[in-house]
Amino acid sequence: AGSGASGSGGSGGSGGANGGGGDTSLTVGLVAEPASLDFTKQDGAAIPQALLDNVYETLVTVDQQGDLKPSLAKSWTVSPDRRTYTFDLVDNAKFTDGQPFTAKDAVYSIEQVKNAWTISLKAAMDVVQDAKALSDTKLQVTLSKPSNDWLYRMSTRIGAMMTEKETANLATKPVGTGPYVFDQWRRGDSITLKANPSYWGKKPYFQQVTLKYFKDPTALNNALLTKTINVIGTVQAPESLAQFQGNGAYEIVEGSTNGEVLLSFNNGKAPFDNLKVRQAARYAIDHKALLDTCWAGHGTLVGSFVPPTDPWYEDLTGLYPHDVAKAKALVAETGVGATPIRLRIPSLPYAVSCGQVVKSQLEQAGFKVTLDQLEFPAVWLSTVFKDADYDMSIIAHVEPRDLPAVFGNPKYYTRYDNKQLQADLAAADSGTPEEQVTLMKKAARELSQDAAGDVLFVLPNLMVAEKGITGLPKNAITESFELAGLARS
Amino acid sequence: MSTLATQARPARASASRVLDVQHLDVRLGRFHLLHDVSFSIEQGERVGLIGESGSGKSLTSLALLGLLPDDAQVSGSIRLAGVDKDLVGAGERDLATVRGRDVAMVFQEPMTALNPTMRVGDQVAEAIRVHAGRGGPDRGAARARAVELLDQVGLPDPRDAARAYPHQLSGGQRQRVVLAIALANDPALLVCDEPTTALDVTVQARVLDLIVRGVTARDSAMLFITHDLSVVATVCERVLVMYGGRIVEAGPVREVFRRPRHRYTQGLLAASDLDSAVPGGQLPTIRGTVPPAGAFPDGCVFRSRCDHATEVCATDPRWTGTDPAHGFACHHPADEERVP
Amino acid sequence: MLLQILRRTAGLVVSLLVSSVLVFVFMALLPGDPARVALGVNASEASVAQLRSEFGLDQPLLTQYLSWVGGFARFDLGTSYVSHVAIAPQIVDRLQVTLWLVVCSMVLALVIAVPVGTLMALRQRRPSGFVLSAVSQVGVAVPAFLAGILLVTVFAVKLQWLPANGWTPPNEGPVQFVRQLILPVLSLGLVQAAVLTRYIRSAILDVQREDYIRTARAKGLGPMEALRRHGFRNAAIPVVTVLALQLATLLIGAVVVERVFVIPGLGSLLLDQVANRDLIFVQDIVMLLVLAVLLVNFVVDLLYLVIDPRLKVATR
Amino acid sequence: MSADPMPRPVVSLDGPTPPGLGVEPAPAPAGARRRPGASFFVGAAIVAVVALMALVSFVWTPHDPTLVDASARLRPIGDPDYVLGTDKLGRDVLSQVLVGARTTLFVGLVAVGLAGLVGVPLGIIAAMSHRVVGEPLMRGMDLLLAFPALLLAIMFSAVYGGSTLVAMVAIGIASVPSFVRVVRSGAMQVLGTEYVMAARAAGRGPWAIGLRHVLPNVSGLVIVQASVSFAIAVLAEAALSFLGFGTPPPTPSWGRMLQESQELLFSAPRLAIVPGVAIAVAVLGFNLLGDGLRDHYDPRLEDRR
Amino acid sequence: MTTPAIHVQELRRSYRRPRTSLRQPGPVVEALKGVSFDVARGERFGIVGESGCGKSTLMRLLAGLDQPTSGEVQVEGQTVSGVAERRLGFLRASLQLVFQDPMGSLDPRMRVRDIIAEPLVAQGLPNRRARVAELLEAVGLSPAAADRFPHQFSGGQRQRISIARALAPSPSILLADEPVSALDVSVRAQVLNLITDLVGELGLTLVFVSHDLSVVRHVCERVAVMSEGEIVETGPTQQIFDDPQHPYTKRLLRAAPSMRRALAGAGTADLLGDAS
Ligand SMILES: Nc1ncnc2c1ncn2[C@@H]1O[C@H](COP(=O)(O)OP(=O)(O)OP(=O)(O)O)[C@@H](O)[C@H]1O
Ligand SMILES: Nc1ncnc2c1ncn2[C@@H]1O[C@H](COP(=O)(O)OP(=O)(O)OP(=O)(O)O)[C@@H](O)[C@H]1O
Ligand SMILES: [Mg+2]
Ligand SMILES: [Mg+2]
Repeated sequence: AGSGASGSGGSGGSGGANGGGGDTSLTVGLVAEPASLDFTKQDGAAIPQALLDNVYETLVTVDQQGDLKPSLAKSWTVSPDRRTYTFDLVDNAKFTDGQPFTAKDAVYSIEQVKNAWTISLKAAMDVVQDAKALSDTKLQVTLSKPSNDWLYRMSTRIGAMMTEKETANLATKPVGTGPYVFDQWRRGDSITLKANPSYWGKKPYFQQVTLKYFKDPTALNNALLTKTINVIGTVQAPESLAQFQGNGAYEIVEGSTNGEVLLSFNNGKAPFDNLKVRQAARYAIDHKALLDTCWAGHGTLVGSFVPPTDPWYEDLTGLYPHDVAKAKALVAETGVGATPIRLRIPSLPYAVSCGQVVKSQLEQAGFKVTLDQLEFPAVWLSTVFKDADYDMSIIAHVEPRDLPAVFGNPKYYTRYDNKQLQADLAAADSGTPEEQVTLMKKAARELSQDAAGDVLFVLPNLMVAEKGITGLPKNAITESFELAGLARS
Repeated sequence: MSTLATQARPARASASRVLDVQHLDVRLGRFHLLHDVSFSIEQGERVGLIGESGSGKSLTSLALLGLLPDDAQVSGSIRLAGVDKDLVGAGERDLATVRGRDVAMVFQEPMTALNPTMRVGDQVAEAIRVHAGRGGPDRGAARARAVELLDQVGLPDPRDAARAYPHQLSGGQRQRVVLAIALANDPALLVCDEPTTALDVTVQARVLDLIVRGVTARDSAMLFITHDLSVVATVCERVLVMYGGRIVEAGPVREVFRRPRHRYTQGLLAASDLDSAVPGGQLPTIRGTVPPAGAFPDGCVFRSRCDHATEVCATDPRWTGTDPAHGFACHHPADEERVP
Repeated sequence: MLLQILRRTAGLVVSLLVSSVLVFVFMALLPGDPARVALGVNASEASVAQLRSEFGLDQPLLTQYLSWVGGFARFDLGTSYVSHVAIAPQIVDRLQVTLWLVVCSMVLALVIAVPVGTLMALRQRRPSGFVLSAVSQVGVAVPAFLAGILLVTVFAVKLQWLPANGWTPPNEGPVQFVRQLILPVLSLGLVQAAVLTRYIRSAILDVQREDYIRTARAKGLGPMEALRRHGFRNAAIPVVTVLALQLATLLIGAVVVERVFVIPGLGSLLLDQVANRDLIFVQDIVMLLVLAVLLVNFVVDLLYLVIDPRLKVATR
Repeated sequence: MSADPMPRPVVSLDGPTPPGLGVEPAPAPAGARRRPGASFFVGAAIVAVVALMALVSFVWTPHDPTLVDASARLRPIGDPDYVLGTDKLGRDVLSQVLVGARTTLFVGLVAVGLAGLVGVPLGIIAAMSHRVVGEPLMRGMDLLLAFPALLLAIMFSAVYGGSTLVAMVAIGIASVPSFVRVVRSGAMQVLGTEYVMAARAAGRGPWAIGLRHVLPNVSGLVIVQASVSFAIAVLAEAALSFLGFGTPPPTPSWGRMLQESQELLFSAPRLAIVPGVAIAVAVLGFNLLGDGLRDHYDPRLEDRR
Repeated sequence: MTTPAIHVQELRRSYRRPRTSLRQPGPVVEALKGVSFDVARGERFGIVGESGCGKSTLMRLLAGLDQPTSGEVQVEGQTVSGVAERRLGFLRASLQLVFQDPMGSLDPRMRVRDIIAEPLVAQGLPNRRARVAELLEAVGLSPAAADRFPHQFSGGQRQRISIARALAPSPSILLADEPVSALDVSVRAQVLNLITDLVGELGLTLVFVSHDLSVVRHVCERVAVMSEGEIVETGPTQQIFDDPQHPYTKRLLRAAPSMRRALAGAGTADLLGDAS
């Protein structure tokens, strides 16, 4: 699971009635524009943000509480050995090119992920041993081993249901079964979606939605202030919220995301292979002050690598309270203050801003820190992520439930190799949902205690909308920005 | 044009007086560059203005055309025949109608005096059309007249020459074009500021001849500026000698050059007369050099270089002579009998 | 004349070839494997290799170069590594946007700078000239993006007269197009005007010192008239050079203003593709920009032949 | 005579850059040497202040410019502890401005130094051996001129990573052609003079002529060009910082301060105004200095007797 | 007879102009079309001719500052033409130049001391300080002048500095290319006096170029008249002036305005020869 760009969009939950009059077109301002529309070949969070749940649908989806709920699958059953899933599909869904959606398409989609997709996320589908259509509406998937995670992943982009006929057009004209049809992409500017007139489910309120991209957070704010857009999908400059606060014309939505801003340590080599050094760093960080300065106090302090919306969330901020004295002692003890630590951050707003705070705080505890800003994505990905040529970095891990991906794999850039943790994670994945929660809690605590990294905070879901736009999801805990639920009152 | 209607000359001046300069003073910045310059020129008369570099000759000529820099402070009076306003203090528009029509100028540097991006014929025609007013010649007629003028100033193949750009002509040819422009409107006064200094002697001879013929044919007056005394002697009838922004001596060429009275004129003549010097021998000189603007002594401006200077020279020398056209300003004038 | 044109054309062709080599070699140095960037960090070696061969990245550099240049000559700019779509139409699209912006700003700059620069030269020693000169000096010192930010803050956000940003193609909404164009054109145009004003002023001052202007005045032309008939054409020579160079370099230079006003122009496209490490795309854009500069210079050279008769015969 | 009849601008312009011209021809009394005018003194004063700020910052700043202090965020101008207030990270703005002057000077010195070190010798060599070396060299410079500074800076940042040094090396390289042009045409003029002829007749070799006659006599042009290029470099750094290619944190830089102030434009406009004014004034200073020096050194204005 | 100071044999120099057409190569300008003459030691030799006739080109060739297309130049018996500049040390010690432009021939960024000492430095001669003082005195400038810059002097004074520099390495030959053309008459007289004095005192060979006939006549014993790259007439000065043979010489003499003739009533028409 690659770590994506800063904060993702919100996901539409239920609700949002077709009420009120007014304009039925909507423009949403977002930050990162996709480089392509084909998420089978192109990484990055921007493509599913625009297309998933809007153009493409999945069998199951995640609600605001983080629980799975039906989508193209009306219901499903799991065999006692937890390896066979049988899905009961809706019978009235149609692709926007007119063909009906059947279990065959689901089988095709699943097999495509295994065979044709090239992005790294496809690995989550490896566990599938076999998928077959029992009838047009019955799909059976057999896994090679039990995995709670697989079903959850089916709510992400790899679960997107596609049709074989349109495979060639993935990059230019995506076709799915969703409430919206892809209309046009003005590169460098916006993507326009139109309501799907023959949508099988509840018809969306907005007939046309334009996703407009702004590289510059200030421009994004200005666009809302001058009514060029109706909604700011992700506020990139939380300081600027002030201008919307206390203004009756705007509504601010503040919730949570699953983007953990991680101060990552290179656990694989000196000095961060030493627990004491890692602990020193954790004690040195004043999380409250950091959140206040670099993200204007918005966001959640968690103390572990679990966002508050996950079922196994626990507040672990007490494990490493801010304690400069302790940090200093540990620095002195380990002698780590003698050599400079390379804090190599990506050129992303939160990282740049937090990086300077972290540097300053670590230095107050006796660390020596050189701050390198690496161009994101290209340089940061190859230097830090691929080659692990770094001591510390800061990145938001925005994929849902990504603890196993980030700390369960010793080859990952965190280079964290903890056999016990790996075993716990495997057990959690194959156990019952209850076992999963227990074991994940254990893993998260173990991870935090071992100071494998320091979660600075969890990114808030910050949106600003014109007064009267309803249905904006409070939490952004999926890969998509679900538009169908939005309406104007 | 209407503002400057032709009028009878003031009664005192003779009917044929073309230019009358009275007490002309020019200051530029903190420098007082021309002092009380007075002279006049009659119709058909050719007057030379000589002096070393930096003595104020060009300033005088520019003043006559109202082309001094914007920030120059000018006082005194400059009157032109046929123009009822004093050129000193006249507005830019009034001056513009006078320039090129009543008084025209030939500049020193023929290389740069012409617009490099315009055909020379057009540049001559422009001079005609500027003053033609409404009923004047149309473009074609002006061009034809330009060719005629170019012919008059002795350009071979005037028709072709008119179509040439300045860079395609030689220095002498260019100077003839400049002359044609100056003569285009039969000006009452032609001012030539060192028109042949940049030319070879043989070319100079021809251009001088053309100038003299041009003004004679038009019965124009001419003010001819040069530092070459023999040229003045050849071209002019009367001469004004300038030094330190003042006219120090004036009179008919033969008289002044044969019997210079001012010590400056005397020195200038002696130094330039190589013919009478012993070959390879010592030449008479004026000691020192022309001081820069503002560094001339008061009293007699020449006293800092004059071998005859005494204490009395610290006072302004009186103008000796009947009128501004004839006389000198020197406390110790040269002996009248001495002939160089 | 013909010789001059031929000589310059040959020069242009050689310059283009040399710069294409430079651009290509430079791109080959870019760190970050384009295939890997396109596929994401965890992509398998196999899929990277597959993409590399799909785009011919495994060919020898010379082969890659030749096929690129060959394509460029036919205006076939290839297919993007990242988005898998043809590049040429995208560049044309963005170029149009930038051209609107740049050309309108330059026109605005000229409309302001010619009279103001001339006035500054004519009033050089008067208070009005001094004030204009000071204003233009300050204008030159203000970064264009700062001007843009200030304009947005005042006219869009505070006064709400004009949209803060965005771009609508002229055929899709002419009114909106104009409204959105005003502020970016102002911020680019005003700064350019300040720059140009100073060039024009000094060109006019230079020309005014020339003897032929004095000759013209001695003919009886007023100062403005003399300048109009004799000065402008000669002053145009240095000014046209600057203008052309500005025009060409603004194609990329406008990127800061594009950023402020969220305009999908060529500069922004370049930045995006650099970020994407879409090598072939970047290469094409850079080459196109270089082509633009060289072409503009070429045209200016030809223009000189028209403006300045001295150059028709190469005497010196 | 110069073989280059084409007037070319002295600077290559990327977007908003200061003009390379600005001659203020005042009438000079012949013989008197021109004294520098007001623009020289104002420009020199501004530049001196910037230099002074940079120097002072080495020994003293009111606070550590990179020290983050959550308890002192967004203090207003005139705060008793923080004269120019603090930014959102609680860093002292005045200290950053002082240290930022260092960056500004560094930026200019690198760009101008590089352009000058490469451009001046090349220009002189191109003039001295103008058939063999000069012509090809000048064609090469024309070609380099086709790569606008901003483009080069972006490309360089992509290859070598975004840093002040890299960006300024790019700006410096992009400024080389202007130096070469200016120096070459100046050197051609010098080489055509009779004093060079006299030096040759005196027995001076080409090296001595290049060093003793050409170099000193083009130095005026070089200084003028340098101050103009300096201004260009400062503006370029600001533009690059705005685009995210400029000076990376935590090094204080006016360009980056301006860029970081964006999101607070409404609540704390001072954070944009302070570095904005600093940049504009510094650029103004270098431009004025350049103009003043140009007046002083303009060969057309020098001593016409 | 001893070897002449300067021996010039069939000297040619042509310049190629850039081509203006595709078909023909650029035109060739023949600045010198086969010039031959000798200058005896101690002689004062004048060259007159109009602008562009090749006078300066000839001077440059004599001084070894340019290479002839063909022909030979010998100075004091040694060949100068075709010899690389760095092997002309002997020439630099024996032959020096004075130029026309009193400002342009002095490096504005050098002090007078360094200007005058330049040939000494270049040729590695000792006692520079003393020599500079000596030279300044010889050309009538105060010793204080050494520390000043050229722009602080008047035209005539600058020409004196120029002469001092030329005399620094004690040359036996002085080439003067229009040394007084840019000066006022009064100053011209001063400089001419200085040159004739110095040439006489030091026994120099003088080659003096001018377009001004009266100056050449005053200074030189023998004169060559040049026209369009050729010497059309040579002879003792007095003879040439009194009895010119070549039509060009006649025309030249007639065209020069003269005070004496003018005062005798000659007008501009009298300046023109039959030719025009
Ligand atoms: N614009 C000006 N500002 C100040 N002083 C000036 C200006 N123009 C000329 N002068 C000074 O006025 C004096 C007279 O100058 P002018 O040009 O009239 O001399 P001139 O007699 O024509 O000399 P030349 O023979 O060199 O042409 C000189 O000392 C000159 O320096
Ligand atoms: N470097 C050169 N390239 C081309 N042509 C040249 C060059 N130098 C001289 N000429 C030409 O050679 C001819 C003679 O030039 P030269 O300078 O010797 O004349 P001059 O007699 O000294 O003239 P002046 O009196 O104007 O100094 C002229 O036609 C000139 O244009
Ligand atoms: Mg004069
Ligand atoms: Mg000559």
